[in-house]
Amino acid sequence: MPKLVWLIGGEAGFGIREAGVIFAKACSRAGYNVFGHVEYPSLIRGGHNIYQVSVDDEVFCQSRQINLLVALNAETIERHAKELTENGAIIYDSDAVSGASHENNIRSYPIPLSALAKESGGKDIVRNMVAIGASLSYAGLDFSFLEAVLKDEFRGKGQEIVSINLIAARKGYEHASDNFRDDFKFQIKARKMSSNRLVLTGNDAIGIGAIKAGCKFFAGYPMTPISALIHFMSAHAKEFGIVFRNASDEIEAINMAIGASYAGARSMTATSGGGFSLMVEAYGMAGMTETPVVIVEGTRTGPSTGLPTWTEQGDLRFVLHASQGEFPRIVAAPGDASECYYNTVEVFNLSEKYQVPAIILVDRHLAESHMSAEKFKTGERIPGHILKQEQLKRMENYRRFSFSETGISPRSVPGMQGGLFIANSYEHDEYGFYSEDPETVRKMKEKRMRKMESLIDEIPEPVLHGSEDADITLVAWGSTKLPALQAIRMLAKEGIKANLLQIIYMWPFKAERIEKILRNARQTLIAENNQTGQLAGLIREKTGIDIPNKLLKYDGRQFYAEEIADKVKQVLGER
Amino acid sequence: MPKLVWLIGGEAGFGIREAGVIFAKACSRAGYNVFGHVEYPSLIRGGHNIYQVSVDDEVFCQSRQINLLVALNAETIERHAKELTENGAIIYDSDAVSGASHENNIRSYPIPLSALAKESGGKDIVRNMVAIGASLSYAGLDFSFLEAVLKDEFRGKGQEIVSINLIAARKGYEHASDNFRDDFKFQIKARKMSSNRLVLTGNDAIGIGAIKAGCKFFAGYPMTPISALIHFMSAHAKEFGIVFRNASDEIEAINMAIGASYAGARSMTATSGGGFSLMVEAYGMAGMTETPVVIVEGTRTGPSTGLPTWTEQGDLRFVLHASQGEFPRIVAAPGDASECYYNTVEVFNLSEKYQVPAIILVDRHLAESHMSAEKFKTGERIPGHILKQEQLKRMENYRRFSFSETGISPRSVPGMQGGLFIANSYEHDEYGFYSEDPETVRKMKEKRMRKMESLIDEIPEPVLHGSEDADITLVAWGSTKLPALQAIRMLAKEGIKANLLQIIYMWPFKAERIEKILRNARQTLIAENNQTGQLAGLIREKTGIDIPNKLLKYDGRQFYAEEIADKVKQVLGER
Amino acid sequence: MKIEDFDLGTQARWCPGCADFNIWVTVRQALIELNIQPHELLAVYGIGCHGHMANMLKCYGFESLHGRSLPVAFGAKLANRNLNVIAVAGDGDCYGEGMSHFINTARTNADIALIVHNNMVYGLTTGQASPTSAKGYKSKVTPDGVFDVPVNPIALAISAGATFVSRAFAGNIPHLKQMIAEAIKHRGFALVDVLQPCITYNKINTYEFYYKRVYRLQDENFDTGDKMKAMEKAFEWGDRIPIGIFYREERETYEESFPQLKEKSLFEQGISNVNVDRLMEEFV
Amino acid sequence: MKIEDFDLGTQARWCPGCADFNIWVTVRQALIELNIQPHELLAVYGIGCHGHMANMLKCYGFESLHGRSLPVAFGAKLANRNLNVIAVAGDGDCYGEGMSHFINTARTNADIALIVHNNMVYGLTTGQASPTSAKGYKSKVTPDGVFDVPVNPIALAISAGATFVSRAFAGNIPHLKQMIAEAIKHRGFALVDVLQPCITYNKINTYEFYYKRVYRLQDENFDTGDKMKAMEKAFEWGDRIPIGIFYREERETYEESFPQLKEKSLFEQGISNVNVDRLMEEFV
Ligand SMILES: Cc1ncc(C[n+]2csc(CCOP(=O)(O)OP(=O)(O)O)c2C)c(N)n1
Ligand SMILES: Cc1ncc(C[n+]2csc(CCOP(=O)(O)OP(=O)(O)O)c2C)c(N)n1
Ligand code: SF4
Ligand code: SF4
Ligand SMILES: [Mg+2]
Ligand SMILES: [Mg+2]
Repeated sequence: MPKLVWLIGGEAGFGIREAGVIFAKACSRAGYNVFGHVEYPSLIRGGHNIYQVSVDDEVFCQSRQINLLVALNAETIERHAKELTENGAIIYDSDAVSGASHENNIRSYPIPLSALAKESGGKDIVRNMVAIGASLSYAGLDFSFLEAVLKDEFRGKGQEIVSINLIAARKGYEHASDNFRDDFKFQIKARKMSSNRLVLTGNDAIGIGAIKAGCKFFAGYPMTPISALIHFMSAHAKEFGIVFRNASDEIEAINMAIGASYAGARSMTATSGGGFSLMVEAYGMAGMTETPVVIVEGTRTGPSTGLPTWTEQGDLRFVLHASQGEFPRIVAAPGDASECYYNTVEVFNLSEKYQVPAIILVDRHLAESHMSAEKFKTGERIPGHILKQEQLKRMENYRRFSFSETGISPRSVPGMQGGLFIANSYEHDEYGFYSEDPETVRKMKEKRMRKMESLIDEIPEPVLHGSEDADITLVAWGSTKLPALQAIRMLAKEGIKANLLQIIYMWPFKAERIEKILRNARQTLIAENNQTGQLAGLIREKTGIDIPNKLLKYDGRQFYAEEIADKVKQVLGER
Repeated sequence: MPKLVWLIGGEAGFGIREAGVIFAKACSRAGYNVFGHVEYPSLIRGGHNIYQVSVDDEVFCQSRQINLLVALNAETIERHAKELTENGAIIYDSDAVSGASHENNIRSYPIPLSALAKESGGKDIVRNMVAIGASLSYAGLDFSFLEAVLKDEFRGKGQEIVSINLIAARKGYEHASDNFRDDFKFQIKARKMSSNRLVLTGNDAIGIGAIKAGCKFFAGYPMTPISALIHFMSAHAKEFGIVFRNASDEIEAINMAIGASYAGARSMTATSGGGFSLMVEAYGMAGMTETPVVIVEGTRTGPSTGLPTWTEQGDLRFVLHASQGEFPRIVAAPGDASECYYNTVEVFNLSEKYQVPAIILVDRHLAESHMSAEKFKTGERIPGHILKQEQLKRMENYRRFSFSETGISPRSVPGMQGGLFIANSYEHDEYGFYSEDPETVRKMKEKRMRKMESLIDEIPEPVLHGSEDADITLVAWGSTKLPALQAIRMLAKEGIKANLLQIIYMWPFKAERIEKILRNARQTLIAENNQTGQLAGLIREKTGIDIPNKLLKYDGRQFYAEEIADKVKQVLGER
Repeated sequence: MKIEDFDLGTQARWCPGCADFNIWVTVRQALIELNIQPHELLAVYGIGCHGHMANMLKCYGFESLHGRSLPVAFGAKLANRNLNVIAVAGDGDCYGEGMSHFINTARTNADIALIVHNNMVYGLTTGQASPTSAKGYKSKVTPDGVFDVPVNPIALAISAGATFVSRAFAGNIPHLKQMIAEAIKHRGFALVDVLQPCITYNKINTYEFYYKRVYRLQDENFDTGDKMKAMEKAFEWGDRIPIGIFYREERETYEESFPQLKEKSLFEQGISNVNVDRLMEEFV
Repeated sequence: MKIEDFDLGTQARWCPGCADFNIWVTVRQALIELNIQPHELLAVYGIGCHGHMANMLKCYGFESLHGRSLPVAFGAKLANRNLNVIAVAGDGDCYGEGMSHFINTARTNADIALIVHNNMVYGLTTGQASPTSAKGYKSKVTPDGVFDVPVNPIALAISAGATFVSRAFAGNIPHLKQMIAEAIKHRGFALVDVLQPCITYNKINTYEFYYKRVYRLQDENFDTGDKMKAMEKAFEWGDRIPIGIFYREERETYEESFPQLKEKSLFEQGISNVNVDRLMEEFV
């Protein structure tokens, strides 16, 4: 279990998430890794919201148990007191909650959050800041970490807001320092600060990656869990010379992105499975017209509207096969915030180079959880793949869809002299003219598909995390990587050697390397956050290997590391 | 090669298809099996159209060579004379075409089609009837067969039209009988007529099946290759108490069908891949709300708009995995007109019984080719699966989505007393109320998926055509069944024993039986009309078996039997 | 019938003070006035805050997809023309995602009452600008304000051929009730565009905003049969905002156009023994 | 520039005598008049007979999807605001499948000229009724005639906020040319709804039908700045059918609203070296 696991709970509208992120950042600045996990229902006010922060030297995922519970209402205690470890503590608003139970050596720290909030001159909502202040004190960290974060967070909202929040936090901090300070057993100490650490979500990292990759056009339609990405792009559009369009629907969004890309701007859209359903037809058009476009698909619990604010990995097969007919495509499923950044840059480059649509598949757990990451290496030069006017001038009889060896044909864009062509959703010849001649049809299909051959060499190999020598090889993708990594560390402590085969690129699929790793593994276990084992099916289809041990979870929640570790032990015991 | 292969060609607008169907029916009435194959471009007038009829005791598909070519213009001769066998003949319009070449002992029969058409008092278009008349005479069949067909075909259009067409056909017949009659070497003789034979397309058979199955609501949006099905349903709606709606788009079509089904009418829609792309979101809603609905997906050459009037089997994986999340569904891909009828009835029943969306996947070759079929056995009683008001009254505390053992929960429809519920695209509890409780979520997902367990037992086993004892087992689906069957007969003549594993139900997938057949096969070859071997992939995913010999064709055309037979010989030779 | 007969007794999922509560109350009042029983009513919802009503209003409910309440309702109405069918939608839902259905269902004159919770914002996805947000409206997706002119649902409905076109304000419950009741009674497609303050996200179109501006067309002796007058009023939006019936016309409903529905609804037609032998004759 | 400069020299794919030929000829005439070069023009097509023009008109062409010409054109215009962008659509394409884009793109006032080949029928799929087919129109999908009232593109475009709304008749080439040229010149969203006889399938709305009925609004000294007058004319359809400009207004275009497009088009902005280090600071 991490050094400290903190959880704040209350009604929607209480500023739970905001508080959680600030607490996480303060701990990060104190030299720790953090994982911030949010749970909220699909309504705007009144439902029960929580935010959990796990703090440790290394931490990858949410925790099953907590040490420090912050209850802004009584419901939080009812629901979460049972998750407290021995010697855990409850901070509760003594103005709002009558008292907390004391089983299992649970300490309770009543703090007049409402009164202190009022004293700070803020609205009732700044209770959350008082609570963070108190939390930091119990955690044993200096107030300066929090102060710095608060200044940065609220700077944009003006001096008054900054100071109200600071006062509130300080009041909480001081109240806590004055009461029961040394009673709390899970104090952490600040460590040498690394200035190289970020705390961010998958959405955030994709947004930064997209901007870095030269995304110039973004059209989207709000949908959990990628609304935050949409907001991020919108907020930064002007600054980075991007056109952001809040489309009328997803069909408009993707068709606009394809139009913009065709005309020469790197383009992107983002949606969840329901919105992607509406993009399916245009996705195929991008494939047929060889127009690059990047689509972020953030999955939530399906099918259909499902559970908008909960997680699942149920759309893998869907995005792999969406749209009629066959065309080359890229599907990448990063597993943490860093990968979200680097894969986004990579996928933008590949999509443009190979002139294929590309999907970045993330799940709501990855899209919306905050996690620590090394600062990204952002120095990379982004290569452009569109013909220059001079190059085009030197070409005679330009054929946009020439039957090139690699399948990649040099690409002009509208406005260029000598580069006229038809981007045609009908099957076509090298110029883009409609053609139903069987030879042309076959050759054009082969030309397009040929791109997959060099593409598969260019994408990175799947990663084997941990030592080659392991008793068991876990297989996971997307955010399941996170509890799997945590589980490996847990198991190591018990002397069980496990490693993890993480698959990011789903299409094209690096079957050879994956087959080799799996065939060499002493034992295998695949964990997926879905009901049918979609990656397991894909692996069997591509390699023939049937992974007999499947751990599937599909109740809207990502695995706890313990669940994976327990299953490993069970599998190894069975051997 | 079949006893007689006849081909008529000319411009779009010349009545090529009409002529072909009539010729096919006349031959059918003369006691033969027929296969009618149409080729036409995606434009309304002026493009080159052909219709080919193969006639034999048994015939399953189009033929590579022809014996009797009817040329309504010179282009037809240019393009198709080379397909004539030795001693083949060309009937051409001596008023329109200057002459035909005489290589390879090809006979040419100039007939003044235009003049005879004019003499019959019809417009220029009745040239096609003159040509059929002449063809029938050369084929050695009595005029009475044609006369009967013409009377039936044109009855609806009034006596005058009937008689003009009859006169035209007779003039052609007589002119031919008076000239070169005995010169033609491929005469067939009328045989004992069976009154039990139909000549129809996959579209036609699905339409009849749907009406038989009690389809009461149909909403569609025109799209090749299922427009003819839409027209069929529209034409017969009033007569059978069906509401047909020409929707504004495919999204409207499927959502209306789901609404109608929810309210108690068996409902259906039909589209091609591009339109299905737009239906994907609602498809998932049907899964989530457990609303039966039948969707016909007629594939054409993809991706995207592709080749609207050409064939392909490129959408198998797409329909299997369409829509976000996981839910039970049925996907059936019939292989000939009879199967189109029986599978449609079956799928309607299963969809209603199991309360799942169902797809009938056909390709353009099956949807639009005419073929012989035994008259359908239409006596079956269609069972209803909706609760009766009396039953509902006896139920206490009715829960529409009760966690039943089979996963099937008794279903009420709006208007019934005591049956209130929410059909909810959000995840829900047994009453349909939104629920994000992890236990409820898990149980509801399991309940829905549980239906697949009984469903897989209820669907028919995959068919092994031909003898168990074979040198090679072919695997095929959809209309590829047809050339595969023909190839088996060809091979048999050369002493090669081949049989055919035809897979109709793709979801659920009868993996056990398929695995058994394939493991027992001495050699296997899979033939698919697509670029990536989608069924081969599915088989590997579900059984682990990799079929090494794949014959793939993806130029918009279905296989010729010879192509499959040749590949078989190559594979067996390689052994 | 009393108002509780339509209450599922579940916990509300709206922000306290949200005008969606008013609509919920009012719909029930109208149903009672019309003497409709819960099982005789089908309400089809889109996805959005408005759709939360599905868990609260006792009747046959269909919580469909974002933007798709109308075609689902339309299909259901055709299957069982005896049902009272209402569609409950949001502005993003109906005038954005579902715009095409809005126009194309209006054209059919299917007998459906459409109630749009028009709060000029995407409520459930936390306050983005919607198609009815005013030009200049700032939100997370329009940091520099909306550039487009807003959708004008009244003008579009009239242009599309709707036979009952009305607007109400969720702050005026008696009038809202009247509009909803009239819309349900109306034979054909009936729109009630409800000005619905979203107290959490829309700081412009508040109760206050409307209290100051709305006036009732009926108070001005307005002729609801004059399309051009209706159009003029449709474009009135400023210091004065008209509510009431803009336009009303009698026309055959879509369902009535089908001879095959004269006797029995589709649901009532037998399926066990359809005879298709005649059909096969076409293919001999 | 001559008319052949815009001719790809391919074989036409339309029925001989189809009014699509007239539109094709006229578009080229208008381009010459406006002195636009082939490479400066992007034409985005829907799927239908109208879309066959893609293979014939020499310029950058995008044959998109059924119903989707507008959003593709809109995206392209935003990426490169220096391009002349036209969208060529069909009535099924634009007023059925693409209805939502029609309304929602009009609202933005993006600088796109939309030319709709309105033949009141689905040509390419062999003659089914379309959203503009008259009530009662019989076709394979409407054996008892269309039940819906037809879409009124002019009224909808005005209601949606289009800044240039016109109708032309493919049988009057000089007038059609004028409308197309004006629409392309217009700064903002411009509709030319072209009455286009489909000689193969539509036996009602023929050349004859229109020759007898159309008259030019300009001949009546019509005020194109009066929205309500425009609406009145929009509903005139019978013995007299108006063609010409119904409504015109000047408004900032969508592209002009973006400060980030003032200097350079998106296409011209560099991508090789975007500095995102500042962005990372938000996440410390
Ligand atoms: C296809 C699809 N796109 C997006 C969403 C996400 N979504 C849910 S509600 C909503 C907007 C709701 O706005 P509105 O319709 O105005 O309803 P309100 O919440 O304001 O009542 C959106 C975009 C979705 N559920 N489905
Ligand atoms: C999503 C989708 N649905 C249906 C079709 C089939 N389709 C092609 S053209 C067409 C109708 C064309 O009518 P219209 O837009 O009026 O154009 P016209 O042929 O009359 O010029 C249809 C339904 C398609 N290509 N894509
Ligand atoms: S967000 Fe707005 S519309 Fe939604 S419940 Fe809250 S106040 Fe009502
Ligand atoms: S079908 Fe009609 S619209 Fe299409 S090309 Fe022929 S005449 Fe023109
Ligand atoms: Mg809203
Ligand atoms: Mg048309």
